[in-house]
Amino acid sequence: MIQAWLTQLSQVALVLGLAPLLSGVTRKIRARLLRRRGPSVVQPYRDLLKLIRKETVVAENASWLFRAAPYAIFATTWVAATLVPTFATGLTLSGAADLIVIVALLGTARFLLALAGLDVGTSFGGIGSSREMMFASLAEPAMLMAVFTLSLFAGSTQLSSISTFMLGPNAGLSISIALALIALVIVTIGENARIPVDNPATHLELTMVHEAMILEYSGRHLAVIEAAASLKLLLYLSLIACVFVPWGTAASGAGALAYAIGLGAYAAKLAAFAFFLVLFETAVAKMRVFRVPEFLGVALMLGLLGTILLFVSRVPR
Amino acid sequence: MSVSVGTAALTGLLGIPSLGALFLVAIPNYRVAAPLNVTLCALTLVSAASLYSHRPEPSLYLLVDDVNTVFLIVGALVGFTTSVFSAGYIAHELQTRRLRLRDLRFYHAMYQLLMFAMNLALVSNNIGLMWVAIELATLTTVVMVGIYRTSAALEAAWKYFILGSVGIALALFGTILVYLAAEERLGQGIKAMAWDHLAASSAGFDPALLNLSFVFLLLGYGTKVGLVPVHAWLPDAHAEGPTPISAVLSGLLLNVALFALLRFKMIMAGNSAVISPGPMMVTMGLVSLVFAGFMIYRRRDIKRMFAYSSIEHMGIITLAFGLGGPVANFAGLLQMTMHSLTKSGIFFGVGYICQLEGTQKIADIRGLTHSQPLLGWLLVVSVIAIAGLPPFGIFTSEFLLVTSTFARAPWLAILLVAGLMIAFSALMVRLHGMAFGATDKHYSLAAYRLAPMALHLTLVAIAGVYLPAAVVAWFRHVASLLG
Amino acid sequence: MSPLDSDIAHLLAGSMVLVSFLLLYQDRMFALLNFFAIHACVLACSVGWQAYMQRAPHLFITALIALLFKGVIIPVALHRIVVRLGIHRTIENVVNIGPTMLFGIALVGLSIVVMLPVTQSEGAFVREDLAFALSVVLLGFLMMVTRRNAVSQVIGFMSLENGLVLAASGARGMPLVVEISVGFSVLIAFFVVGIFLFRIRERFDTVDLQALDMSRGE
Amino acid sequence: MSLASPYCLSQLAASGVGLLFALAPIGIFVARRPLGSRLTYAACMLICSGLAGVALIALLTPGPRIASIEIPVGLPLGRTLLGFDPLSAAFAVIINVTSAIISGYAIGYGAHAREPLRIVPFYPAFIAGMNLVLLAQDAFSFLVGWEFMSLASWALVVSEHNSAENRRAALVYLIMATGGALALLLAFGLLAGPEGGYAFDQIRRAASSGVGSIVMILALVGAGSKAGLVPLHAWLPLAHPAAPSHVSALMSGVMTKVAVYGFVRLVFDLSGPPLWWWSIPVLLAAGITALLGVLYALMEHDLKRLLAYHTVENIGIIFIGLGLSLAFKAGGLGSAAALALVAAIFHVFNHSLFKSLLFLGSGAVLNATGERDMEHMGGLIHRMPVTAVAFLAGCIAISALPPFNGFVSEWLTFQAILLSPQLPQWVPRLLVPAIGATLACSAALAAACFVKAFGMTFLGRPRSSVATTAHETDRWSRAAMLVFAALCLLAGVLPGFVIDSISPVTQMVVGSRLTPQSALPWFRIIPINSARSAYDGLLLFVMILVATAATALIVRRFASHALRRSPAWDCGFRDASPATQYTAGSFAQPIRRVFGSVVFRAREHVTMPKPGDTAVAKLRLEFHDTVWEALYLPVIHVFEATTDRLNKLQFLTIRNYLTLVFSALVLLLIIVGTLR
Repeated sequence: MIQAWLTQLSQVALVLGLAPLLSGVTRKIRARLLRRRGPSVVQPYRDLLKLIRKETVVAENASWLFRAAPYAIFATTWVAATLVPTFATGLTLSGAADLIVIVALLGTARFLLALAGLDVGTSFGGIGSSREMMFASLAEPAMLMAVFTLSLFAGSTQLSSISTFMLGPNAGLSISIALALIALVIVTIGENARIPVDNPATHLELTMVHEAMILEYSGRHLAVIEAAASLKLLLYLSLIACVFVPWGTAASGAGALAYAIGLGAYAAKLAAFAFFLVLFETAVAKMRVFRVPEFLGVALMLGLLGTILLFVSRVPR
Repeated sequence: MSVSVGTAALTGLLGIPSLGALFLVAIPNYRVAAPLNVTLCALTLVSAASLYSHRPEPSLYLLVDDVNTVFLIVGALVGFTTSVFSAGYIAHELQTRRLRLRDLRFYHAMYQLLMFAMNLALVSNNIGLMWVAIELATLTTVVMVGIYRTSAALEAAWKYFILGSVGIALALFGTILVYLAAEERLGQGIKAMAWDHLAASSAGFDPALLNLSFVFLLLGYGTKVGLVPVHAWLPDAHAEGPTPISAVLSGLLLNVALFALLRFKMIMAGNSAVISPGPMMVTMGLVSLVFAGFMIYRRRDIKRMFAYSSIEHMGIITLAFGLGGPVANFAGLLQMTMHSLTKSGIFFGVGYICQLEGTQKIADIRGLTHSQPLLGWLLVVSVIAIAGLPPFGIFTSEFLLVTSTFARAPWLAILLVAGLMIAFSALMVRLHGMAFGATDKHYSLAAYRLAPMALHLTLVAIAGVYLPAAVVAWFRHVASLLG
Repeated sequence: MSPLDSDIAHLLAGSMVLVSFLLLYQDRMFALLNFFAIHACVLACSVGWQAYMQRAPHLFITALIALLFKGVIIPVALHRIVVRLGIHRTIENVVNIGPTMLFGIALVGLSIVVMLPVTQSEGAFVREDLAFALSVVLLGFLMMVTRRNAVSQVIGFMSLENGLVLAASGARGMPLVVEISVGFSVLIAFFVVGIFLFRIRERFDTVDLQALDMSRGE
Repeated sequence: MSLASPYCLSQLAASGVGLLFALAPIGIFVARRPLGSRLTYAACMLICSGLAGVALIALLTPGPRIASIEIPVGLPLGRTLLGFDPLSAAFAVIINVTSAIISGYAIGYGAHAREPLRIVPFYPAFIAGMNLVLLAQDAFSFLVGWEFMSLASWALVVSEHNSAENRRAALVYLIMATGGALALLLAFGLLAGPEGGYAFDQIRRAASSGVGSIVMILALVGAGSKAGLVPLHAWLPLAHPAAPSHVSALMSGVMTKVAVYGFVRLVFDLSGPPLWWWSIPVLLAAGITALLGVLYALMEHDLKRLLAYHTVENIGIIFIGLGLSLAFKAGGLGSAAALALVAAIFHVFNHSLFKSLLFLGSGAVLNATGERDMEHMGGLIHRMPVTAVAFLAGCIAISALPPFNGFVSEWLTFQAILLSPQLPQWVPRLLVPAIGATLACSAALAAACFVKAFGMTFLGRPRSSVATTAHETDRWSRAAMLVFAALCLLAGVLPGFVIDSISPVTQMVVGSRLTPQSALPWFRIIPINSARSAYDGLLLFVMILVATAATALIVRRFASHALRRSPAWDCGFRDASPATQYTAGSFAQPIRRVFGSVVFRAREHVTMPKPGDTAVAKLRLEFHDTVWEALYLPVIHVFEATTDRLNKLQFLTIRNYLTLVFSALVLLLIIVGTLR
C-alpha cells in the first residue's frame, strides 16, 4: 500500500522534474541540428528560477482570473500528466481517470489559458485565444478519435489497460493503430505549439498563437505557465510512448528492478521522440494560420477513418 | 305533469319571441325595447332550459327530443347573452348615428323574429315546416345585415339574399324528393313529412331518391352552414352587419342549418342501400377547414376574419358528423357547442374593439392588451380557445376528433391536422398584430359590459376542464342517436 | 288515373323544359319577359292539371298564384323596371349561346340519368315528371349563372322556382305546397323590390351585379 | 398509509400542481405590487421544492411504482390519471429543483420587470403545465399540460411585446409549438387505437410495434420541435432570449427537458419494443443538432441567443444518448442501453443546471447593462464579481470540462459510444463513430464558444459606457446563481449518486440498470467494469485542488513577492482604446472561416480604399441561415402563394359564386349518377 503510494508519488515528482529537461533536450537537439551550440539542457530550469525571482508585472485592469489562471492551468496539466503511465502502469491514482479524462483535463487547462489571454483586453491576447480555440476545435476531436480507435482496439479507455493490451498477444499490427498514431502525432505538434503550427521561439509575429495568449504574463506567473507548457509536451510524448511503444514499462507492483528498467526505457523513448520531433520541426516550414485547420483536419479524418476501419475489420468483442 | 310543463315550455319557446316581435315593433323607445328584448330572451332561455327535463308529446309538426334540446339550449343561451351585449352595443351605434331610432325598432323586432324562426326550425318535426322556418330565419338576417345601409352592407345583404335564396330553393327540392321517397311507404299526406316517422321507416325508402335528395339538401342547407364552396355569403354578412347579428349568425344560425342537415343524415342512416352521406360531408368539411384556414391569413377585416374562422369550425363539425361513430359525433357536438359560445363571445369583444378603435381593419388595431387590457386579454384568450388550445372545450373536442380519426382514417387525420395547423397559424398571425405592439392609446370600457364575453369564456373553460357527468351522458346519448 | 291524364301531365311538364330552353337563349329583355310569362302560364296549367288529376283543390290556389303573380304581375313590374332602368335593349351573355344550349341539353341528360334508378313502382309518371322538374331547375340555375343582368337573373331564379313548384305539385298529396309557393312569391317580391330599391336610392348606377361587386368591403 | 406510499405521493404531487395552477389567477391580483410578485415567486419556490422532494421520494422508494390517482376532471370520454413512475419522477426532480432555484432568483430579479402583470401570473402556470406533463398518466392530461406549458411560455415570451422582434419570436414559437403538439396528438391517436384507450397503462398493454414506427417519427417531430432538434429548432433561438431572463432559464433549462421526457415516454415506454432502424433518424438528427447548434452559437453575438443556440447543441447531445440507448435496446443489449440512457438523463440534469445558471447570469448582466450584445460588454468581472464566478462555473460545466458535471455526462456518452461495436446491425455500427466525432467536435467548439461568451462579457476592458457603470445584481439572484454553480460542481464530483438515482428509470424503461455506483471507494464511477473505464471526479477534484495549492505554496515560498501594476504591455502598443480589443465577431472569425463558409455560406466582403484615399475601409459579412432558407422559407412561400391564389375567391362577383354553387351541384349529381 505504502509502496504503491510511493510509486505514485515518485511519478508525480518525476513528471514535474523531467518536463523542463525535455524542453531543454529538444532545444539542444534543435540547436545542434541547426549547427548551433545551443544552450545547456538545464537551461529551462535556470529560466524558471530566474523568472520566479523576478518582479511580476500585472496589467492594471487584470482581474483575479488573470492571476489565478496560471496555477490552475499548471495544476490541471500536472494532474493530467500524472495520470499517464510513464515507467509503470497501474499506479494508484490511474483508476481515477481514463484517456478521455486526460484529454478533457487538457481542455480545462486550455480553456483557462484562453480566458487568461482575453482578460487584459489587448488585441494580441484576443488573437491568441481565438486561434488557440480554433485549433483546439479540430485538435481535440482528432485526439478523441485517436483515443476511440485505441479504446475500441483494446476494449478499454484506461491507459494502463490499453498499454497492457498492446504488450499482450492480441495486439497485432493494424492499419487503424497506425492511423491513430499519425493523428496523435499531428495533434501533439499542434497542441504543443510546435513548428509547422506555431513557433514557440518567436514573439511579435502575427501568426503566433500560444505566445500571444501569454504575452501579458511575467515573473512567477510566466514561470508557472512555461512549466505547464513543458509538462504538456511531456504528457503527449509519454502518452505516445505508453500506448504505441509499451515495451519495458513495468507492471504495477513489479519490484524495484522492473521499475528501474521501466525508467530507463521511458527515458530512452522520450529522448528518441524528442529527436524525431525536432527533426521534423527543422525539416518543415511554418504554415499560414488558415492552413493549420487543414493540417489538423487531416488528423481528425485519420482518427475517424481509423475508428471506422476498426469497425469494419474487427469482430466486435 | 312533466308533459304539460313541457308543452308550456314549448309554447313559450315559440310564443315568447313571436309575440315579442309584435310588441317590439310597436315600441319606439329603444331604452324600453332593449331591456324588453333581453327579458324576452331570458324567458325563452328559461323555456328552453326546462325542455331539458320536461318533454312535450311529439306531434306531427313539433318534436322535442334529446338531439334538438342541445341545440335549443345552446341557441337560447347565446341568444340571451347576445341580447345583453346588443343592449350596450346599439346605444353606441345610436350615438355615432350609424343607426336611427326607427332602425332600432325594426332591429329588435327582427331579433325576436329570428329567435322564433330558429326555435321553430329546431323543434319542427315536419321537414317542410323546418324549411319554412329556416327561410324565415334567412330573410330576417338578410334585412339585419343590410341595416346599416352602407353600400358594403347592402352588397353583403344582396349577396346573402341571392345565395341564400338559391340555397333555399335547392333545399326545397331535396325536401320534395324526401317526401316522394317517403310517400310510397308512409302514404300521402303530412305523415310522410314528419321527421320521426321518416327516420323510423327510412329503411324502406327508395335509395335513389334519397341519394338525390341528399345532394340537394347538402348544398341547400350547406349554404346556410357556410360550407365551401357554397359559403360566399357568410364572410360579408358577418362583416357588414351589426356585430350582435354576426354573433347570432355564427353562434346560432349556422348550427340550426347544420341541425337540419343532421336530421336528414339520420334519415339516410336508416337506409342501408343509400350512398353514405358521410364521405360527402367529410369532404366538404375538410375543404371548408383548409380553405378557411388560408383565407383567415389574408383577411384585413377583423369581423370577416372571424367569419372565416366560423367556416373553419363548421367544416370541422361537419367533418366530425360525417365521420360518425360515438366518439366523432360526441366531438362534433361538443365542438359545436363550444364554438357557438366562443365565437359569439369573440364577436362581443370584436364589437367593442370596432367601436373603440373606430375601425374594422386589422392593420389599424394594435396593442389591445395595452390600450384596453381586459378586453385585449379576453380577446387573446378567446382566440386561443377558438384555435383549439387547452384548457378550453374546443381542445377537448379536437383531441377526441383527431385521435379517433387517426385510428380510423390516418390520411384524413393528417389532412385534418394540416388544416387545423393552417387555420391556427393564420389566426395567430393576425392576433399578434392586434393584441400586441406598441401603442399609446388608452380606452376606458366598463368591465361589466364585458360580462357576456367573460361568461362565455368561463363556460368554455369549465367545459374544457370539467364536463359534468350529466352533460357527458346526455351528449353521448345524442351522439349515439346521430349514428 | 288514365294513361291520358298522365300523358297530358307529361306533355305539360315537357313543354316547361322546352320553354326553359327558349328562355335560355333569349337575348332581348322584353322577349325574355314574355317567354317567362309563358313559362309561368305553362306551369299554371300543369299545376292545375295536377290539381284536377289528384283531386287536390288546394293546388288550384298554387296554379292561380303562378298564373297571376308570375304570369302577370311580375312580368309587368319587371317590364316597367326595365323601361325605367333603360336596359331594354339587349342582354349581355357571358357565355355564347351555342355552348350554353349544349350545356343545357347535357343538364337535361344528367337529370334523366340521375332519375333513372328511381324505382318505377308508381309508374313512369313520377319519375319522368321529376326528371323534367329537375331539368327546369337546372336550366334556371344555368340561366342565373350565365346572365349578368339582375333582371335576367331574377327570371332565371323564377324559372328555377317554377321547376320546384312543378316538382312539388307532382308529388301527390304533398302538404304545404301552397305555403311554399306563397313563401317563394315573397322571396321573389323581395328580389324585385331589391332591384327597384337600389335603383331608386341611386346607390348604384347599374343593377349589373358586377358593378355592384365593386364596393366590397376589403 | 405512510406518507411515502406511492398513492399518497401522487396525491401530494397533484395537489402541488393544483396549487401552482391556483397561483396563476392570484398572480393577476397581486402582481401590481412588488411585494406581491416577490411573494408569488417565493410561493413558486416553495411549491417546487416540495414537488422536488415528493418526486425524489417517489423515485427512490422501492416497491410498486405506478400508483396513479384518478381525478374527476379532464377528458369526458376517458379517465384522468396522475401519478409518478420512475421516469416521470426523475424528470420531476430535475425540473422542480431547477425551477425552485430559478424562482428564488426571480424573487430578486422579478422586481425589475417593467410590466409584472404580463409575467407574474403566467410564471406559475408555466411551471404547473410542465409538472402536469410529468404527472400525466394518460394522453389527454399529457397534452393539456404540454399545450399549457407552450401557451404560458408563449405569453411570457410576448411579455415584452413592444419590440417587433419579440412578437415575431412569440409567433414563430406558438405556431411551431402547436405544430409539435399536433404531431404528438396524432401519435397518441395512433397509440390509443380506435377504442380510445388514452391511459398509458392501456396503451402499454395494447402496444404493437406496427404503429410504433410511425409513433416514433411523430414523437421525434413533436417532442423534437419542442426540444429544439435541427431542423425544427427555428423557434428556439428566437423565443428563449425574448423572454425575461428567469423565464429564458426556465424555457431553456427546464422546458426542453420536458420535451425530452415526452420523447422518452412515447418512444421508450409507450410504443413497444423498438426496431433497429429507429435509432438512425434519432442519431442523425442528434448529431446534426449538436454540431449545427454550437456553430450557430459561435456566430452569435447576442449573449442570450448564444445561450439559446447552445441549448440546441445540448439537446443534440442528449438525443445522441437517447438514440444510442434506442439502438442498444433494439439490439438486446440491456446494460449498454442503460448506460446510454443514464448518460442522456444525466445530461438532462446537468444541462438544466448549467443552462439555467448561464441564463440567470445573462439576466444579471442584462439588468446591469441593459445590453444583450456582447460587443458592448467587457470587464464585468470587476463590477459583478459574484455573477462572474458563477457564470464561469457554468461556462466550464457546459464546455464539458472536468471536474464539473457537464463532463461526466459526456464521458458517459462516450463510453456508450465505445460499446457500439456490439450492435448487430452494420448501419448503426458505422454511424455511431461518426456521431462520436461530431460529439467530440461539438464539445471542443462549445469550449471555444464559452471562452468567447465569458471572455467578451466579463473579461477585457469595457466596450461601452453601460459596461463601465454596471453594478452587481441583488442578493437573491446571486444566491441562486451560486447554488446552481455549487450544484454543477457537486454533480461533477459525486456523479455516482446521480447515476444511482437514474437507475430506477433505466430499470423501468430499458429493463436493465448499471451496477450501484455510490458505494464505490472514493465515489468513483465504473459504468461497465474497472478494467475498461472509470472516472473519479472527487479524486480528480481533490488532486487538482492539492496540486494548485502545492504550486501556489511553492511559488509563494520561493518566488519574489514583488508585484507591480502597470498598463497592459500589448507588445508596446500603449493606451490603445478598448475598441482595439478582440470583439466577439473577431473572436469567432477563424472558426467562421473554417466552418462557416460551408455551413452558413458566410462570405466576407472587404472594401479597401486606395492608398491615400481617406474613405473608410469596410468589412461586410454575408451570412445565411441555411436551415431557415432551405426549409422554412419555401414553406412560407408556398403558403403565401396559395393564400394569394385562394384569396381571389373572396372578390368574385355574385354570379361567380353562383357558378361555384352550380358546379358543385352538377358535380355531386354526376357523382350520384355514376355511383348508383
